[in-house]
Amino acid sequence: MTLGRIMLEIRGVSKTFATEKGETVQALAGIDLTVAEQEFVCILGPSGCGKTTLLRIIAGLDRPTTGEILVEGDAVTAPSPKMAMIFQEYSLYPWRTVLDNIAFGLEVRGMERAERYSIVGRYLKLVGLEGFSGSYPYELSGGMRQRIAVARALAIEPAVLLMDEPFGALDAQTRNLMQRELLEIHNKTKKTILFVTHSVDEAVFLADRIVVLTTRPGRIREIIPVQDGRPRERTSPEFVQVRRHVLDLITEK
Amino acid sequence: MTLGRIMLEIRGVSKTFATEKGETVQALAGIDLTVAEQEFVCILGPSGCGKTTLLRIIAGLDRPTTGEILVEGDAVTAPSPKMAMIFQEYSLYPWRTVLDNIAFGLEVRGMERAERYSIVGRYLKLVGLEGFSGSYPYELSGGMRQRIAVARALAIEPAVLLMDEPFGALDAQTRNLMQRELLEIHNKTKKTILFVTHSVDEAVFLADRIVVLTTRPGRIREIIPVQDGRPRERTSPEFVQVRRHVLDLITEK
Amino acid sequence: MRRFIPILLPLCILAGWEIAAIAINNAFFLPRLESVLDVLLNPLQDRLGSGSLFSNAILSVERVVLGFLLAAAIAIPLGIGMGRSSVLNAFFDATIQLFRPIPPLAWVPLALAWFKIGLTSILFIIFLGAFFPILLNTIEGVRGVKQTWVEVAATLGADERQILAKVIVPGAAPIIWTGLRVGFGIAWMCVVAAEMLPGASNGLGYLMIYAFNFGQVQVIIAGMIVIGLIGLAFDALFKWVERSRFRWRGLER
Amino acid sequence: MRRFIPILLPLCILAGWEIAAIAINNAFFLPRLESVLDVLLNPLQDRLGSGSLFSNAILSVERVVLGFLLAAAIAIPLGIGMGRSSVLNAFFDATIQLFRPIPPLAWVPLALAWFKIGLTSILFIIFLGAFFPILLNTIEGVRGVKQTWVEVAATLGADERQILAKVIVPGAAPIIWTGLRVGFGIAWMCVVAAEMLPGASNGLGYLMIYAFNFGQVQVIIAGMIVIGLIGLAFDALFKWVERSRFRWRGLER
Amino acid sequence: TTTQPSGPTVGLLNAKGTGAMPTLLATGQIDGYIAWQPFAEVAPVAHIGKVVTYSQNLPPASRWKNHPCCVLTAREDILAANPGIVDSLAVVTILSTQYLNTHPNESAELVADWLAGKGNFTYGNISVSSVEVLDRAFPTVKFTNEPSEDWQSGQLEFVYALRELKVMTGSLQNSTESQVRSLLFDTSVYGRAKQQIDAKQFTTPPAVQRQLGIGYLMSDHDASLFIAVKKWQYFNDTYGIALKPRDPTQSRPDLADLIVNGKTVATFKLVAGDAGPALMQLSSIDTVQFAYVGNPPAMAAIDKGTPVKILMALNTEGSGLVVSLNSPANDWDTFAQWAKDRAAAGKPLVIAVPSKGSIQDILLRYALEESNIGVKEV
Ligand SMILES: Nc1ncnc2c1ncn2[C@@H]1O[C@H](COP(=O)(O)OP(=O)(O)OP(=O)(O)O)[C@@H](O)[C@H]1O
Ligand SMILES: Nc1ncnc2c1ncn2[C@@H]1O[C@H](COP(=O)(O)OP(=O)(O)OP(=O)(O)O)[C@@H](O)[C@H]1O
Ligand SMILES: [Mg+2]
Ligand SMILES: [Mg+2]
Repeated sequence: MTLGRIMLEIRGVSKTFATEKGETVQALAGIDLTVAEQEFVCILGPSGCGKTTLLRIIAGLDRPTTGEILVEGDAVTAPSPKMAMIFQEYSLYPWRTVLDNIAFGLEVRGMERAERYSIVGRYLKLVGLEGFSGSYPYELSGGMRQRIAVARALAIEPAVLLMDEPFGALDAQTRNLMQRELLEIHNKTKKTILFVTHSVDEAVFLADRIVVLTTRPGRIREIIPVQDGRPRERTSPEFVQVRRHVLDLITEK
Repeated sequence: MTLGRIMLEIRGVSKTFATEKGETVQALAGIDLTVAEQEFVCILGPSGCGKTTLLRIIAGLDRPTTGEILVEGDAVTAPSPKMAMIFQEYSLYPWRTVLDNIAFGLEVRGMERAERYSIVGRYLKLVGLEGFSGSYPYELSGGMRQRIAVARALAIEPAVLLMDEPFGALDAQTRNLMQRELLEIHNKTKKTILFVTHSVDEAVFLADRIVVLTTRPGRIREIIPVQDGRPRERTSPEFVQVRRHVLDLITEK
Repeated sequence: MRRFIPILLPLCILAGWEIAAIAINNAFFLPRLESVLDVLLNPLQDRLGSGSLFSNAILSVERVVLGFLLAAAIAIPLGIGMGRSSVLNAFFDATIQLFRPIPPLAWVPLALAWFKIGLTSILFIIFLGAFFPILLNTIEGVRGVKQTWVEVAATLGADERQILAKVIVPGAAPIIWTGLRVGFGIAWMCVVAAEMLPGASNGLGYLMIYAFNFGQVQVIIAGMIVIGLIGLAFDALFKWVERSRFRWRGLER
Repeated sequence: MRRFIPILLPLCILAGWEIAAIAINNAFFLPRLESVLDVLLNPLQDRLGSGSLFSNAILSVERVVLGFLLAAAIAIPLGIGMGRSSVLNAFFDATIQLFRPIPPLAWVPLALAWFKIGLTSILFIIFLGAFFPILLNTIEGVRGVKQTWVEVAATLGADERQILAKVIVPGAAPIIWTGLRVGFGIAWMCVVAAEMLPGASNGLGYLMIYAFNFGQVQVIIAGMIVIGLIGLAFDALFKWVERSRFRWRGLER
Repeated sequence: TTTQPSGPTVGLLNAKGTGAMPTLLATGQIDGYIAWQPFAEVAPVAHIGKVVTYSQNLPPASRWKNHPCCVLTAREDILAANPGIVDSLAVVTILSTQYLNTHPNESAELVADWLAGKGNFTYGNISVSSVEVLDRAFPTVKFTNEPSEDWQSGQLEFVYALRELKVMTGSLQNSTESQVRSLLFDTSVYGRAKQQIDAKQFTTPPAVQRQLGIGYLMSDHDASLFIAVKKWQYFNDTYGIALKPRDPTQSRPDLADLIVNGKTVATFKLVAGDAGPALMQLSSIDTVQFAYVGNPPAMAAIDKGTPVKILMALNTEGSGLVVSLNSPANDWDTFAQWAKDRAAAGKPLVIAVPSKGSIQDILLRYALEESNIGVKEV
């Protein structure tokens, strides 16, 4: 399905951490991956296999031990405005209102208040939280918070969205709802999305391609394209078949 | 499947909380349920529907606003040695070793050290953590901790195990593993188990009967017997069929 | 009924005091309640040629506020630096640890030599009282700022200065505020020591010590009560700001 | 290289001191480093007929330890009571809040009248310094004990007394310990004020004040250094226990 | 002053100032105290004790008549650089001393205003005006300035006593009598000031620009300073030389101008201290250039090399030995007998002194030794 222009290239990335005791932990080993424009890629793997590490390296928050990352052909060495990351844990600023949380990226760019609030308004609407602009994060449910984190990331108009298990802390119903909304946003904004999860269901429901990693050090075990059109039906035979294939991949040792 | 002797009866239980602001919140409304000896019942429902509240009332930690609970025919008004509860959040005592955590219930009964350690040894083995008796909880993974919580509950030899989303904080793989182990323990110890979850998959995989609650105030929407024998195959047609039925129940509004 | 519980003990103390004062009948041991009330209820009357209770209290408050602001102005920037940079921390830490346990009172002789008589040495003593709690809390607060908050800001394009101003400082603010509250409390407690310095010829502390020379125990007790009440009022003020401005901290997550 | 950073500032201070002392050439303002070292390096030599630095330090430590233990013996049980019972809390809270801001030094006149000259009034002043931090931390620690821990114990059959001894106290222990550490620190800082009492004719505080009477500034500075070092040593001791006994607190979850 | 292991003893308690003395006596923790005025007088007015004897009546008989007490000190550098200012201040002090000797009642009232705002002291249901206290205290102090030969040799006694207490560690520790004299005194100032007064001709010294400081104690011993400031108008009108307070409404002014022949020649900050040592420290760091202090702190400071000189006396006598109301003592002899009886009964007296090495401490030690009573520090 790599039909579009190349947006992101991961070239031979590996990462070794030095722990406090002086030992080394290899988190990633030789990851190669090319992601096309507008593509939705899910990264799936067991806990501790290096998913977060990979996403952080792509975002420019960590440096790879070997290899490099290219976004639209440019090497990434520091956080870049072309990419925005949504973290696993809640990451909103609790002392800022919803409005000012979403406006953060625009504010640090020196955009004027009136202008940034009008932009923020658009994204608030996109994530369906128009009425909550004056609320504080602690007044909102987990699902609403992650929607705001998505709006905050989108507001700086990045080309790539990096999402690290954003729905991991949500309950099943909310999670399903958020998945559907994310697909809608993807459809409207045409972003390239890299989405980390360890839920097989989630990956099969969302992805154009699923990248399955091995246990630590994480390597690419297999890349599974999901041909099924959208919206997907979780009980359709196609869905169940891909799901079974991925499940088999991760349960066999 | 209510073949055995009646172990637990929930009779017309409802619960209304008074909040700090003086408002009232009705969490449960008229719950009736009878559970047989050795039965494995899963309670499924959306977040905030009162699952935890129900379990706490059964355990004798809260008093119902109306209705009553009977265990082996006796009314429950306070925590009773016939039941043990495993909590949603990690609940081990971090200042005690694994051994002394499991021994807690025996210790407060005044059992001698030698005797209680020999009993604890048995349960450590049952949950497959023989080598960890001297470890502290913070040295263990989430899955190991919940296994110890199970051993601690089992050590007092209750007739009923009450489990409140015990695997909610675990990752998918560990969760699957724990589910299989729990079934094994159920098989070996023949306990009656009430298991709260909001994962449809989990409920279908574990339960003899699934009790689906409505949104708040929680009422019983439907009780679904699962006839499928064990071990169950998550991709078998029977499994998928029950799963779809339950999913339909909770997604329709 | 319950509403009266808080005033029970104070009433008992007052009653016990009066009974004891009458029984003992020794103004040096325990002056009568009335004689203390007389001082408290005539706050504008001159005492021993040293000004009134009220004017001395105002002076003491002014001095403490000044010394406290000075301490905050140095401790907060230093604490932010030490919290962010391990080199700065290593540079200052040992020295600070050594100076911290030295009571402000012990500095009186040197304060006198170095800062001469007058406001400066009084401020120095008060400064010493407030400095360390503010510094230590600032360091702790800055270290406690979630790494995720900082990384979100980095991915959204904030530079070092913006991260400091928009993430570190507001994120650490609740803990810094606690430090300010504790620091003010200790500064306030140092006022008696500070006003013992030669050249201080007014202030609550001075008034109390001077009254001691003439055996005016009722003035001493009135002074203690005023110190207690003012301390209580400031503490309440700090707590009120804490509740209204930093409510997010308690409610977070 | 980095290892030397901590000693840089102390070295600068010492060098600056010596240069300033030579330049100013006034032992009242700043005695020469050597003269202070001479006092510190002859800790067993009698000073001004008031005993040696060492013997006075021992005396001060004994007094502080005694006053501190007394404070702990009252504050911990009271704090547990107040933390557990809202009635007890309401009964004591207002009074404690009023007494808390009154500096120990301000109690000197009353201490003298009530507890007579001698050890008792010295202990009273030290007691006042240690009491409030221990009390407030105990209350906080007890309130912070996870409700789940208590409920687990209840379901496992523990009675009120056992819950107190086996859950509340060990669960609150780390915070109580912090209170003890802070309380000891303040008690130690009160030793100068306490030993200013008439009738105290030894102890570090006395030695310093006495030295002040005769312009022996080098003895005062030596005393301050000894106070700082002893304070540091006790703080380190408390922290060491904290790290070894209450390690679980930092690592929990 | 040496402790006698056998024989009767009295316990001396270091009360660290006078503050605690009334409380200690009123709560039965001490049997008496010796203190400077007006604090000796607090006991009788509060009905907690009586004065058995004033310091000049302590044994050996007539030895302590006119015993030295508070002195005026000046830094050597100001003596060298602005001798005229020093002379003028000495003139003001001497004139003021003369005034308070001739107007004792008015002076007592002014001092009461300075020390206590003329306010009342309240002890239970007794309420006494501070004026009354000062009226009682005033006659027990002798105000005199002359640094006479007698007075100087009296001072030397204190040097020896301080040596015995082992608190002399510097230049006064081993020096000869003449060395001690030249280290301690500069009596020429008194001579010049007296000349001006006798000639009724007051020299206007060159003005000093920087603000100077005078340290003093809260005691009627330093009344000459208080009277000089409070009665500045009188001195200015009569002699053309005065210390004019900046704010005359203050009961305790803290800033005053020295005016000579209508010209302001210096401005002084007036710094009150609880005790002499802090004032001498302030002298040593040049924060105050003049100090009205007791002689032991001045001596201890000079011993440590502080560049100050004692210029003249401010008062002699003026301390009192106070005992509890139920004591059988009425004078020194009955006091000594009481001390012996109590020692024999195994309950030796405890007497509080303002601090070890203070005038009062030294006087009491000598007196007890004279009566064959040992001392024990408690
Ligand atoms: N800063 C670090 N220092 C040392 N080791 C690290 C560091 N960060 C991560 N690791 C280790 O690298 C491995 C991969 O961690 P990572 O967080 O990327 O896993 P993950 O796949 O995101 O896991 P999860 O699904 O639990 O979030 C783990 O073993 C982890 O302990
Ligand atoms: N002590 C309480 N006081 C007031 N309201 C309460 C109290 N405990 C629970 N509630 C309310 O009762 C309702 C049911 O809560 P409960 O915790 O039983 O839900 P749950 O089904 O366990 O949810 P989850 O799946 O999120 O654990 C919620 O709305 C909750 O806010
Ligand atoms: Mg991760
Ligand atoms: Mg729940």
